[in-house]
Formats: sequence, structure tokens, C-alpha cells
Amino acid sequence: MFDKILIANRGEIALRILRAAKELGIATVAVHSTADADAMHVRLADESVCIGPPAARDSYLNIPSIIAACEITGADAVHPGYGFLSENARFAEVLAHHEIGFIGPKAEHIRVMGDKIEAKRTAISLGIPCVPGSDGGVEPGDEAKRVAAEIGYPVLVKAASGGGGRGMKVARTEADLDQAIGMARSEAKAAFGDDAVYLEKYLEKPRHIEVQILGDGRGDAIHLAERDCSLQRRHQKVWEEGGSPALNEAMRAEIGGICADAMKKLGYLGAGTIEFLYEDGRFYFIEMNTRIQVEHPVTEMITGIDLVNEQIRVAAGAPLSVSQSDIKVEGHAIECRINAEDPETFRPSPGQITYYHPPGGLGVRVDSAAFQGYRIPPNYDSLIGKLIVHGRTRNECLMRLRRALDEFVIDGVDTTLPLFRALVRNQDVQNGMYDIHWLETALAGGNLKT
Amino acid sequence: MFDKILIANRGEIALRILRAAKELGIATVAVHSTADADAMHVRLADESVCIGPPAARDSYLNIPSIIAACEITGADAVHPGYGFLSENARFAEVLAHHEIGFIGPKAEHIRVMGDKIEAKRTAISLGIPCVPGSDGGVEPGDEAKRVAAEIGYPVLVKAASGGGGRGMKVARTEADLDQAIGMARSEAKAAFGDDAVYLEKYLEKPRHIEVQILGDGRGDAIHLAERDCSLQRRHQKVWEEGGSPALNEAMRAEIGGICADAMKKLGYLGAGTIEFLYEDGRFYFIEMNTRIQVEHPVTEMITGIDLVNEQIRVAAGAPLSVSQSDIKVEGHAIECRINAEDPETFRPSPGQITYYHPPGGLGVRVDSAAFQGYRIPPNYDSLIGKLIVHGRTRNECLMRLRRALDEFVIDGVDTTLPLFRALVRNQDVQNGMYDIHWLETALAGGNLKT
Amino acid sequence: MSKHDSIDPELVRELAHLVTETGLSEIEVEKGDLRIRVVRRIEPVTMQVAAPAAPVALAAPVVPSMPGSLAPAEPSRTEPGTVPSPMVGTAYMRPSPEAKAFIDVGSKVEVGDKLLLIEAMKTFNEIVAPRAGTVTAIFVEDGQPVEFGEALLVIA
Amino acid sequence: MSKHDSIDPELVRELAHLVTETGLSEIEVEKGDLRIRVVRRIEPVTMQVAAPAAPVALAAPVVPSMPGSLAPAEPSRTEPGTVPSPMVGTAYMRPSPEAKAFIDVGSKVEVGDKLLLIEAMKTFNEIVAPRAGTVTAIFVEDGQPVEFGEALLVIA
Repeated sequence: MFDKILIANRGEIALRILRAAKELGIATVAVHSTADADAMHVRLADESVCIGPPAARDSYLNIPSIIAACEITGADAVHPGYGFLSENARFAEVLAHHEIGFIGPKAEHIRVMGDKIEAKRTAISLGIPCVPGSDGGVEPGDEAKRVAAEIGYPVLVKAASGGGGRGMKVARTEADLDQAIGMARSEAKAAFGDDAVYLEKYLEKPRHIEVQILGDGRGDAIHLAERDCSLQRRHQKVWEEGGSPALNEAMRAEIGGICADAMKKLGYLGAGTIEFLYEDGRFYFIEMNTRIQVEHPVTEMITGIDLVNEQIRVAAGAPLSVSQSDIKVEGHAIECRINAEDPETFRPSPGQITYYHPPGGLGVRVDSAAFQGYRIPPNYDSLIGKLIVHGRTRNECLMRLRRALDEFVIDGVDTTLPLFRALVRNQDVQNGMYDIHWLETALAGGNLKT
Repeated sequence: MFDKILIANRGEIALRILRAAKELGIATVAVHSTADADAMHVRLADESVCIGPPAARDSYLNIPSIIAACEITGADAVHPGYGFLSENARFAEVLAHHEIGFIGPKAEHIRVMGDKIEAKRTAISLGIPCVPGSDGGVEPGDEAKRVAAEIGYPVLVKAASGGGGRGMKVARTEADLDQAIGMARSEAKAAFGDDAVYLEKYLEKPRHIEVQILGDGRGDAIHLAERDCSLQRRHQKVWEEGGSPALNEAMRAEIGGICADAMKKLGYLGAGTIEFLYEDGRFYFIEMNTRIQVEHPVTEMITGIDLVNEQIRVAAGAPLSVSQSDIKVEGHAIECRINAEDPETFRPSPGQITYYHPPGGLGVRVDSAAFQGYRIPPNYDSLIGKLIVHGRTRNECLMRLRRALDEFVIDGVDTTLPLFRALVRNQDVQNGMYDIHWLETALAGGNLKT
Repeated sequence: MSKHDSIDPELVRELAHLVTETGLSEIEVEKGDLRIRVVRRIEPVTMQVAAPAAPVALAAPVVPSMPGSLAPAEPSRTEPGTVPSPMVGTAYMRPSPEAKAFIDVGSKVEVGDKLLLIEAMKTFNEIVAPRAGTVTAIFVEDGQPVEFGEALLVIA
Repeated sequence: MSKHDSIDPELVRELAHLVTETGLSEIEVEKGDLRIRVVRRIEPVTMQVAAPAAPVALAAPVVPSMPGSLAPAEPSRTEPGTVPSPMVGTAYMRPSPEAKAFIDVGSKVEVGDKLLLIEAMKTFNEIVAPRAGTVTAIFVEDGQPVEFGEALLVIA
């Protein structure tokens, strides 16, 4: 096991990692920019090192500074958290070169999954379901109809050289197909000087469902069920829950099993998340995140497994502490990302927290590095903390979340707490009837007045 | 189900009940003395009523005021919490007379268990193991030896009219017995004018182990395993954990089954705790508490059952939401009672909390009505809050408790946090090797320097 | 607590017990500026309680409260001459539904004059004037619930 | 961030890349009061960084910290003329273990004079005087770890 871990991150995830290390009896080194000198993880760490000025590229993204901080403190491993250097394969390699442990996957897997085309190719080869499409370009006619029928309607005609929505047409039935291809080709030709188009399955109202996995890097891997992160705004997850209101136990076991098997084949090391769009009972691979995720506590609450603890163990060469048969989903959990933002305009609201009182009691977890008097710097993201609530049923969880949100006090900055108070009282949310477009539509329609 | 519950209590338990009611969608009424006008449960309740001046006998113990508060708010049930009116059979009867629900046991059971002699008699008749003793007075001689042998050495010779330790002698073997009886009789004669003495099993280093039970009042009852509350100071519990480090699963199931069966026979309604001394593998009934207890979260953390929610349900006539086979003990939990007291002299330290920051993260629960700026009134007990920590194993729980204690900040008043920081690092505590005398001995010996 | 020292609830309670125990219908005690009169009738029982002469800090009204900011609330402003409720219950401004109110704004009252009734547990408690003067404000309405310490009216 | 505007680490980095790329051994740029000199040798690589002339807020020292009170810490007092560390690493006060120190308290220095080395990732970085004057205090010892912004010495 490691003796001393350097945490190459900030905010709530730095504190999360620090907690896991302390509970394993491992000494901790916090690194921080000058803007974060007063941060909670700096105060609680055994040692701290200032590594640079506020700009992330000169501090949290500065590999030489972080390596130097390892050298002067004698840290024998680095946990990168999420964001920053967490999916930087070169960082993993530089650490290896300096014989410092990297608490994350093998560099090759970071690299493969960081490249969209390579990732999809790998997913297919590992048996992970992807969005079906034509192998190459199509033209109007019977061949296109055959391919489209195989994919299933509606299909999307996309310009091979395209982007920004241009050269994209939806064909809802076979009767629309030739015309859609024709129009897409004309648009593509005009826009990109290339009329090549191809077909892809068109998803109208998909959910975002992702599977948490853990691997020991030597061929053992398990899944820890899924999280539903469909409630998004501008591709930012806002509310995550597990299990998904859309899945039953058999569907959970099936997609989970596919993911675990794929990770076994890959020899994946550490925690990872395989993200899917989900529609009409089918899963379509989007990407794989080769790191711990913001919303990992949802999984911890329903499985009882400490994911960061497992990350550290397997990075140190230990086997997983649990096998697939030990993983039981108990109850339901929801996470709300509380941001320092105006709850209606989402304008960031950095500044000093003049009063802070988190909720408590049964089934309530708060992961936050905020405290009264803390000054949220304008240099980084606006996440103040995460409220995670567990209940024996989804309904109990929703009722508990409602009361916990009503107890939460953060003064001095605007926060998205009012948005969550509106969401937890919304009928569609209560019924679990939402897709990835729901939140933006509801916000645009003024249905979530805070 | 009830529509509106009046919470006839204050502090953290009032907040605990409020949370359970909110999660059931039940409206809440807080009652409070003038000293508690700013209290958390008052701020969070749907309605609040000031019922009197600071002295508890004129407010929280004032039955007419509480009934009047029910009348003016239309509350249809009262939760008494612990302490105050929670074990007052007359209060239960007055509520019944006014057709207001009492969230607690039947008045007759409160009364029986409130009388030490009656409680023991009832326990014996229900098959609950009690401290064995002679049926009546004994004199030196063979009959006393026969009885003592039956009880098992060491035995305690006690004055029938006695108290305060006078007229009490321990006989460790049969050879000591006649002399012990003779000396006890002389002392008893001198002290009380009555030389009658009797024999009782003498427990040298017992643990305090208690079994949590729930009954529906109609013959169904279950147990929810035990809590070990041996770490006490002046008969005040300080640290409670579950399961007991002294019991294995078979012992847990056995004593739990005895208690559940007894409660079935009794037709007990609501939550209750059967307290035992435990030594050398045997349980000896002390008393039964016919209410929710301070340390109930320990049980909630290891079973996942919301005990206050169950109390409310069964008081409203619903069956228990779980059966015995649903109760699984998962992991280990420890509760620390954080008091506003000097951690060495235990002198109460009322006053204003100038900074308050509770710990968070996985497996950490804080039940507290404190907040920054809160002024702890000198009129009531010194409990600021309870830190309850859960882990998959006792060791994980201890490590998590250690890091959570290190994160907890309460400024402005003295607290017992330093005592707990010493306890969690103590070898005996880590090994679970303690009895009801351990803490006072350790404190007296200066082994817990804070 | 010191503000309440001028009137000891224990003393009132003892007098109330005494009046029942002895079968009397009224006990009145007076000492300095403190005066307590305890009266007992058969159905409905009525107890007369002199409201404390010294103003007490007003408690928050019976309204839904949210934590908002948890900084301790400032004690409410108290006008001199405010008569706070000595108990929880329902205020009645007249002896019976048809009768006229005991007092109106502008009424002159003497020490011991009836001001209103507070009903709790089916007992009507007469609230009497703790001082002489003119009623300058009445904060409660007929049938309104009141809590301990709530401002009932002002005698200026 | 404005405090660092006077010296842009990106510029230093670009110069460093340039010196390697071009195979040069030294680049020096100067503009107003800003002067940067980048030197490259073969094994060990040494980069010369003019410490920022403007003082920056000092960061907390590398010591175990407990939350204690979570109120934000006051920014540390900074003496005028303090030279903060521009990087994380290990400070060396002399060019080799046998050599004498670059400076002592009382040394007079000119702009660009070598003050000490900071080693990070097996690279020795020369820290040079950002101003002329007398060394009145040295806060670091030979072999001591230093963090970004930590006070190294004072040139008065």
C-alpha cells in the first residue's frame, strides 16, 4: 500500500480523496494554487505545497510542479481526481518514469478512450453496443433503404465532412429516405464542398445512462450498476440518480454484465464509467471516462462500496475488495450538484460564503469543501458541493431530498439550490419521466420557476 | 396517517422527529420555551408555538400547555421524543382523552416498565433473563450455600432495606459465603435496623448491551439487533456502537429473538429498548425504555430502517413496514455524543457557538440542532449533537470516525470532541475490550489525555 | 428568566391547587406590586391570572418559518405597557358570543379588570389588567390562537 | 492574478522551449523593468528565472494543518524586497556541495546575480536577483524544500 498520496486536484474531490486516504491510514499531500491557499483540503491535509498561481495551466495542470511537489514531500502516489490531469496519458507516463504511482488506469487505456474514433472502435471490439450506422457513404436508392431498415427508423443522414448541424437530415420512414439523402448531399456539397453522407440511428428522446465499473488491471472487473444523468443543461449534468427510473433489475444486470466483461477483456485498471444513450430499451455507447466521476457517490450510496478506496487499493496492486456477487443495489440515491450560480440565468456567482449550514440526519450525505467564510475563487468551476440522499425506495429518497434541500443554507453567493427545490417538486421528475432534453425544455418553458 | 404532528421536545431529537414527519409528508408543529425561540426545530417546523418560560416544568413538561398547543394548531398526534414527557403514562392518557394520538407505547406498558419491581416481574414472566437471586432472605448455612451455588459465584449479599452500598458484601467462593452473610447482616442491622439480607448474582465487569425492538401493538414485534453502550460516565452513555464487539451473529439472533418474542406476548406498540448487563456470555435484564433513545441512529445505520418513521406509522395503526427476515445487519456503526462540556472536567459549557462545521462524506451522519450563532441555553442538557459513522467493518468504521472527528469544528464553547479523538485512538477501544467501568477508570487514571 | 421573577408560576399553581383543595371559590394575594387572584367556579373552571406587569420578550408569531439565515434573530421590540399572554390557548374578547367585548381600544382599565379570556383544555382563563391605564392597542382577535408570551394588548 | 502580470510564466516557458529548439545555450529578454534570461547546458539542465520583482502573497508553510477555526486566514505579511520562489522544488545555496554559498546575509547583489538554485525534476534552476541591494535575510537552508511563492530571502 502507498505511504503518502499527493492529491493533484482541488475542491470537493480533493477533500473526497483526502478522506479516503485518511481512512486507509495513508498520509496526504495537498497541492494548491495561490488562490486555494485557504481551501479545506489544504487545511486538512498532512502536508501542503503551493504549486503555482491561480491559472490552472500554471498550477493544477503544471506537470513539472506536481512532480516536484512529489519529490519534496516524498509522496509515492498521485490521485488526479477528475478534470485537470485525470485523463492525461502523458501525466501517467511521466509519473511512471519517476516511479511514482498513478491512481488511475493504464496510460494506454486513457489514450484509447480519449480518442472518439478509437474509443468507438474499441467498444465495438469489446462487445459494447454502439449507435448503428452505415459502414460508409450512401446514395439514394435500394442499398440505402436496406441499410436504413437494418439500422431502424428514424435514421439520421449526416455529412461525412459535416459539423454544426449542417448537412444533417432525419428520415422517419423509408418514404422520406431518398429525399433526406438528396437534401443532405446538396447541403453538404454547398457547405463543405463534399457531398458524401452516411446513415446513423437517430435518437429522439434518449436518456443518459452510465455504468460504473472497477477493474484490477489483471483481468478481473466488476460493474456497480448504473446512474441516470439525463437531467443536463448544456451537456453539464445537474441531477444524477441510481438506479435509473427507466431500468429494471434484468436490464441492469444485462448492460452491467456487458460492461464488466468488456473491462475484463481490456484488463482495465481502476474506476471507470461507460456512458450510453438509452432509448426504447437499447443502449448506445457514447464514451468511456477513465477516472472517478463527480457523481460517483450515487453508486457508493446504493452499493455501500467506497469507490475511491477501491481505486487506491487496485492502484497499489491489491485485488478488488469485492466480487460481482457482493454487489447488491440497496434502495435509491440522488445527487444534486449545488453550483455557485444564479438558479435562473446560471451566471457564475463567485464570492464569499457568509453563512453555510449543510443538512444532516439519516440518509443524507454532503460532499463539499465549502465552509462559512470560504471565498469561492473565480478561477475554477462553480461547484460548491454535492448533496447526495439515499432512501429505501425512490419515493422515500425524493421525500428525504426535499427536506434536505429545505435545510441547506448557503448565504453570500447565488446557488442552484432553488432550482433543485423546484425539480424535486416537479411531477415529471417525481415520475422519473425525463430524457436528456427535458431540463433545457423545462427551463426554456419557464416550468421550473425558482 | 396523521396530518399534523406536534413535537413535544427540543434539541436534536425534535429535529430528528421533524425530519421523519417531513419525509412522510406530515405537517409539523414545534413547541418551545422562550429560551428556544431561535432553535433549529422551531425554524424548520411548519408552525411553532411558544409554550412557556425556560424552566422545563413550565414548558416542555407542562401538559396543559402542550394540549392547548395541539388544540390551537389542530395537531392530531404528539411525538414526545426522549426525556421530558416521553415516559409519562398520564400524558399518554390525557392525549387519549383529548383524542390526540400519542406516538409511543400504550400507557399501561409505560407504567409497568417505569416501575423497577413491576418491570422485572414482567420481564421474568415474558422469558427475558434477569439477574438471578434468592427468592427471599438468607442466613448463614447450607441453604444459603445451595442458593449461591445455583446462582453461581461470585454472589452479592445485599441488605433487603439497603442502599448506597451499605450492607453489601461479595462472596467469591463458597468458603467466603457465611462470613459475607454475617458481615452484611451486622452492617445492615447497624445501618437500617433490619438484618435481613438476600443473594444476587454479582457482575464484576459487565457490558451494557441493549436490544432495539419495534412492535405494532397487535402482537407483531421484531428486534433490530443490539447496541453496546458500555462506555459510560456517571451512568451517562458516551459512545454507543452496534453490533457489540462482544457478540457474534448467533448470540445476536438468540437474545434478539427472546426480546422480540417477549414483545409479541406483551402486544407492545412502537419503539422500545430492552437493556441488559452482559457478562461471560449471559444477559441480565436491567430495564426497558419505552421510547426512542438517543442512540437509535446506530441501529438505523446498520439496518437501514428509519425507526422514527416506523414509530409514526405504527402509532397511526399501520403495520410494521418490515418483518424480522428483512432485518439484516450490514457493517458497523458508532455514535459519539458531542456535549458542550469541558472534555476533562465535564463541566457544562453553555454559550454561543461562534463557528460550526460538521464533517461530511461517505458513511458520516450528523444529528444536531446546532448551527453557527446558536446560543446553547443553560436550562437543558448539554448535548450539542451526535456524530454517527458507518463502515463496512468495525475497523473501517473506526478509521472513518477518526477522520470525521478531525473534521468537526465547534468553536465558542468547550466540547467533548477531544475526548472522542482520544477514545478512537485508544487501544482498548479499538479492540472493543471495555466494560461499563472502563471509561471512568481510564479517565481517573489519566489515560485519555485530550 | 429574571424578567419572570416578578411573577412565579409555581405560586399561581400552588394557589390554584389550594383553592381546589380547600373547596374555596376565590383566593387573592397581594404583595408589593404583585397581585394574584385565583377563582374557582363549577363548569367551566375559570382561573384568573394577573398578566405579568413587566414586559417579556415577545416570541415569534405562529407562522411557517424557513431557516433562511440561521443567524440568531434579534429579540422583538416591546412597547412599554404590553400585556403578554401568560399561556397557550385561544383568545376570546367577550364573555359569551352575544356579549360585548370586555375592552376596546380607548377603554380605561383598573388593575384587576377583565381584559379577555384564554381557553385551553376547555378551561376559560380570565386575563386581568396588571396595571391601570388606557388600552391603546389590541393585537388579538376573537377566537385567535395565542402562544405563551405573545403580545395581547397595550395598556398605556 | 494581476500581481503576476509583470512576469508571464508562459513567456518564460516559450523562451525555454525556444532555447532548446534552436540549440542555443542562452536567451535573454528585457523590457522595462522585466528581464528574463534563459540558459541551457547539457546535464544538468539549468534554467535561469528572474524572480518576480513584485512581492506575491506568501503561501502557508509546509506543515501539518488542522482545521481549527475555518475562518479565512489573513494573508501573510510581506516585507518589501522579499524574493519569493517562482517554483516548487529543493533549494540549494551553493553551486556544488563543496563550494561556498552564492550569497550570505550582508552580501551586496546586482540585478541578475545568482542567489540560489532550485532543483525540480532533476533540473537545477538558477534564481537570480530581481533588484540590486543588500541581502538582509535568508529564509531557506541548503536542501530545504520550497513551494511556489514561498519567501526565499530579502534584498533591501
